[in-house]
Amino acid sequence: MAPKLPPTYPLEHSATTAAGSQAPTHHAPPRGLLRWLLTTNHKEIGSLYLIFSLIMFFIGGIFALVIRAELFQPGLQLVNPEFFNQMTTMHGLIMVFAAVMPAFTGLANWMIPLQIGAPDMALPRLNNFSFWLLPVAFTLLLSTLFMPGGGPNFGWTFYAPLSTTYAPPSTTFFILALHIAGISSILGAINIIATILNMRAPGMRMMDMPLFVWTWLITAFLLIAVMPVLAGVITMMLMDINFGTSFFSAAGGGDPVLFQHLFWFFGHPEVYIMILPAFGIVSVIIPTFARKPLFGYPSMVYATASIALLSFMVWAHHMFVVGLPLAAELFFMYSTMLIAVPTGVKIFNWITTLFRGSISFESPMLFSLAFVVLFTIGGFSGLMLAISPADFQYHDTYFVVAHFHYVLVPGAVFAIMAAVYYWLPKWTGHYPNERLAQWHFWLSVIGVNLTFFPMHFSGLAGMPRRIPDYALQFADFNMLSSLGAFLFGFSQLLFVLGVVLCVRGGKKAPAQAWEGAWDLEWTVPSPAPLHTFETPPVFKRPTP
Amino acid sequence: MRSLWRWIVSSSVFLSITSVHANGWNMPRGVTDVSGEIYGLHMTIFWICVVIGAVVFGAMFYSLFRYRHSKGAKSANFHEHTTVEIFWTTIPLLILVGMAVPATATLTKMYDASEADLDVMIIGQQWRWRYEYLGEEVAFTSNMSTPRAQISGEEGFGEHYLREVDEPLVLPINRKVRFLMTSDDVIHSWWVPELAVKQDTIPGFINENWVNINEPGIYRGQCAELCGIDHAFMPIVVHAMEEAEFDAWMVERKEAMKQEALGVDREWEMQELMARGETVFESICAACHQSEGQGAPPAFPALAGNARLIEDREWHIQTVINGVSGTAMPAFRNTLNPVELASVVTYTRNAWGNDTGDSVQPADIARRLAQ
Amino acid sequence: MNNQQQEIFEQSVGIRRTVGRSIAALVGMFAFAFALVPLYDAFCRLTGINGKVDTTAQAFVHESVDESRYVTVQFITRGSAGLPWKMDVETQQVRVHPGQPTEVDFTFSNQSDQSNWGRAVPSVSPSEASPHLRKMSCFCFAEQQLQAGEKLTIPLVFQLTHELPEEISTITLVYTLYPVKNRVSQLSSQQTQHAGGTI
Amino acid sequence: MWGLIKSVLAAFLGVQKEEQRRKDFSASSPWGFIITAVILAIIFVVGLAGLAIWVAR
Repeated sequence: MAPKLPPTYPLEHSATTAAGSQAPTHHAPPRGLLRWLLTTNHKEIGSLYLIFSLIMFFIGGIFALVIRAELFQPGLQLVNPEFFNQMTTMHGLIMVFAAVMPAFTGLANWMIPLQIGAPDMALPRLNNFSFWLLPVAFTLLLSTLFMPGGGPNFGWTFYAPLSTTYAPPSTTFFILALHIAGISSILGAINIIATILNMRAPGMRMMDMPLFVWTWLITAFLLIAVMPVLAGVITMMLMDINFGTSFFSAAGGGDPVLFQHLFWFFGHPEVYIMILPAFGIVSVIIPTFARKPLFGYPSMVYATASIALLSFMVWAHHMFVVGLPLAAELFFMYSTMLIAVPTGVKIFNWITTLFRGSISFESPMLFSLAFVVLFTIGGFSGLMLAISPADFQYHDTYFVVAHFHYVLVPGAVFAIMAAVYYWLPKWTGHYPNERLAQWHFWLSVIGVNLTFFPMHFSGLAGMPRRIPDYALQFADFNMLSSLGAFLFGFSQLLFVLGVVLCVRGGKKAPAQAWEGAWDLEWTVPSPAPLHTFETPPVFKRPTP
Repeated sequence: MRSLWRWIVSSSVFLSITSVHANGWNMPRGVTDVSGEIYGLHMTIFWICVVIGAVVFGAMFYSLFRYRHSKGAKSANFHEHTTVEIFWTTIPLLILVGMAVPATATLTKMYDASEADLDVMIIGQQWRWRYEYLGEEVAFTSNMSTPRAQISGEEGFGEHYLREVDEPLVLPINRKVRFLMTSDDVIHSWWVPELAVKQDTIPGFINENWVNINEPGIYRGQCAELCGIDHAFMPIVVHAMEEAEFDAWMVERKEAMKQEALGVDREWEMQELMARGETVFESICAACHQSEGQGAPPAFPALAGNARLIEDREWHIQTVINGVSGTAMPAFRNTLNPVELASVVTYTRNAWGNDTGDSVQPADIARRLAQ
Repeated sequence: MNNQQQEIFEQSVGIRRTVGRSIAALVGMFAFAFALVPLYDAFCRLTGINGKVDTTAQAFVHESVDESRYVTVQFITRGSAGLPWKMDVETQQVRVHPGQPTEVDFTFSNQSDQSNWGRAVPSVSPSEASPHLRKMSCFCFAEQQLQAGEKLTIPLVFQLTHELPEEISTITLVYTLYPVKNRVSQLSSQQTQHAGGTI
Repeated sequence: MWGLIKSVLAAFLGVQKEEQRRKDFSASSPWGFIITAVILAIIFVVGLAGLAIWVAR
């Protein structure tokens, strides 16, 4: 979602930092492709992550458009059901593991060192390695589409036994790809925790860090806790498929429901990994454009921590219809409903930050406001899904699809776009073209609502998930959704145009690009030179 | 001006939520007490969310509109007020408790499957449902009856496109029916919205659910858990009848089962077997082996011109009866009766140029099954 | 060392400590994922969720029989792909009192022309009842070998405990036959005596 | 000890005063908070499970 660093990037001289010490002497950095392959600079690696995520966002988007094109009308016009199942699976996998998570990791790599006054990440070489694992993992994953027997066709949640005994031969490649992507996320998380805990500028205590840094610290702890569980599950799958064990097959004494417990124990913290950084971004942007400090900073940090803790206790609300005993259903219903409290605290804090502020509506603010409104709608449908008797009617229908797309697309994706528009002046030294950004915003908002709002009704009316063809009573809703999907899909091209134009030129941006922005990254000149904070800055706490 | 536009967008979003009463848009109220209670829960919690949403978004848009920078609003500097914060944590907690109480009541009511009058076993198979009435000798498989031509667009759509079966599950009204659910291969999920019953069928395990239908009628649903290629093409049709009518149907159906069993002993003609075999092949085997028997290797082997099939008649029969473990080929002994098994084997041995000329008699299949 | 080098040194110590702890946490969580398998199995056996059944032979619990109520125990047998066996049960349904020991005969018949291995996987519904269904002798999960055309009758002796919840009046026990995949032949002879011995 | 429990409960609820929070963060080592938080989390889970089992009875 962000810039290709312009060739005119000032490479020769590294900015003399405040303390005036001369630039560190080292041989001229490698040029061209080798520079990007061997870079250990957190700014370049951040850009690599963001460019990779943008490409993957479009690949996942194309899969989504294939799905929506097939579902435009009843009847099979475009693809056979086998390929359709591969499309839904790959759309889910690419969007979750290759588009949203790397985008947040890219923003973290770029902004965390700048916001805490550190020269670079704690382990720069590990940083480079954890990025370059991603293209390997996802080229492998995408190549499974061309293997005999086709790519993974069992949904991004790959339930056993469909994903073990009845899976296509390419499933072992799918497992390898997920392992590599998992390792990349784990290494990224270790890097971020080490940086935040050890490399803050002197004088900056934990509670003075911007909220984006806080949310990423807690997300990194979630990653450390659950990525190994995903690695464990796919290893068990690998052993079931190739080495004749029966973890998940009833024939050998195993249990398919065990798979679902293990997967969702990883799965639910995973969806919080995808939304907590978005909370951080919005909590940084709204105070800037409301020209008012964030309301209840400690409560926001505590609420993020309690959401992370609760996310470990709710996993079986994805399994209400698998045949859980009554006590388990009640426990998971209560714990899931409790998550609405800290989330509510966050939303109320954002809105109170707006109250009696002085609000302007540049594109980052527009995206953040749309995030608050539409994410809250997703939150409400989530609360309805938490009621387990009602979930017997909602489960695995398009109502669930509408819920998680409302929290993911206007949630995570809008927050990423808001972050890019917000920090582009710092990265490139130019303001993004405001008119183009407005167009992109309004088309995206209309596209998102036109696509996912009718899904609430097709789900309630009884349309199950992951079906290539449907009965006639769902035809109108699906036609609307498909139109909205194409509108939303093509309006993202405006985003790419805006970013490329901003990298090339545009209105010059001063160091402090936004009037209400007071974090450390705005004390560094725009465009941010390759090496910043060589000598740690002195941090003065803003007078409360 | 801009925030006015935002207000129009979000209010239109809310207006469309509120106008959901038309039947085609919302969860069906259903024909059982439980489905009515679930509908009630759904609508109450939906309205609570709408009210909270209106209050929250109202406050938000008011601030956006009132404190616009362009209008020169000066920003106050307060950012800490714990009593307000405690207020907006306890209020949601109370609302949640208010929702949890009725939800718990409905859930405890749903989890009581004892003293049922009728037990029906529901078996999910790759891409059809099999129903067995426990204690009565009645058992049959229910396949989708929408012709493949409608799906590929050669023909126009029927009225119940993708939601019609050759033989529906027949249930009595006003009697508690206990469902015992399991699966022969992957996880499916048996779901009929009007009955508000949705339960995963797990291979190797048994799940239990129940229903007590209040009104006679035909209620349609379909599989709700991804189970492979034809996940969208395994519908469920429940035909609820008056109690007397149901008992008459049961007697007549038992009679039909005996007839089928009788039909096994007599000698079947070749073209009789071929005709019956073709219908069975079209509705069951074509999903994987395709209607011309070309299959989709490597997952689904081709049958037309399959050398092993043509030479080794015994292996062919054993494979169809007992299936192949670890593959998508089920043991059709659990799905088809001897007449259907014999005719589909005869059809595959003589169609698309295989013409082995030999036929398999239902009596031979019955002898193997009863051995 | 001036204070900048000192600070960088402290940072690298801190970084190494954080990385060490993160790796320990990672290994711990990976082990936890694998530990969940036996934990889940034990938890299922304890609470009986999912109809998991305790297959170890248990002693009789009660001598007294609770005449106050009848419980219907239904038996269902199902085959599965790849195993040419048939499994029949002597009676579809039995009405017993809690505490009353009962014996029901199950017959396995191998309908193919070569010997092969199979196993019967039990599952009980409702799941709350499975801790209360105690089996004295049971062929659950035991791997059996049947020669071509062989028939084998094994009794199931079970007893319902008094603590069976009131509202449960019908219990269904389903056996699903599954082929045993990677079976080494020389083990078979020793296994057959063992299977026979439990009666 | 009571202050420790009060702070952790506030963290569970997600609401805290600034100066109370500054006092908490000035404490010597975080381990006191971590252990109390783990214990309270376990108590919370067991309590919620107990409630569910009791209601399901």
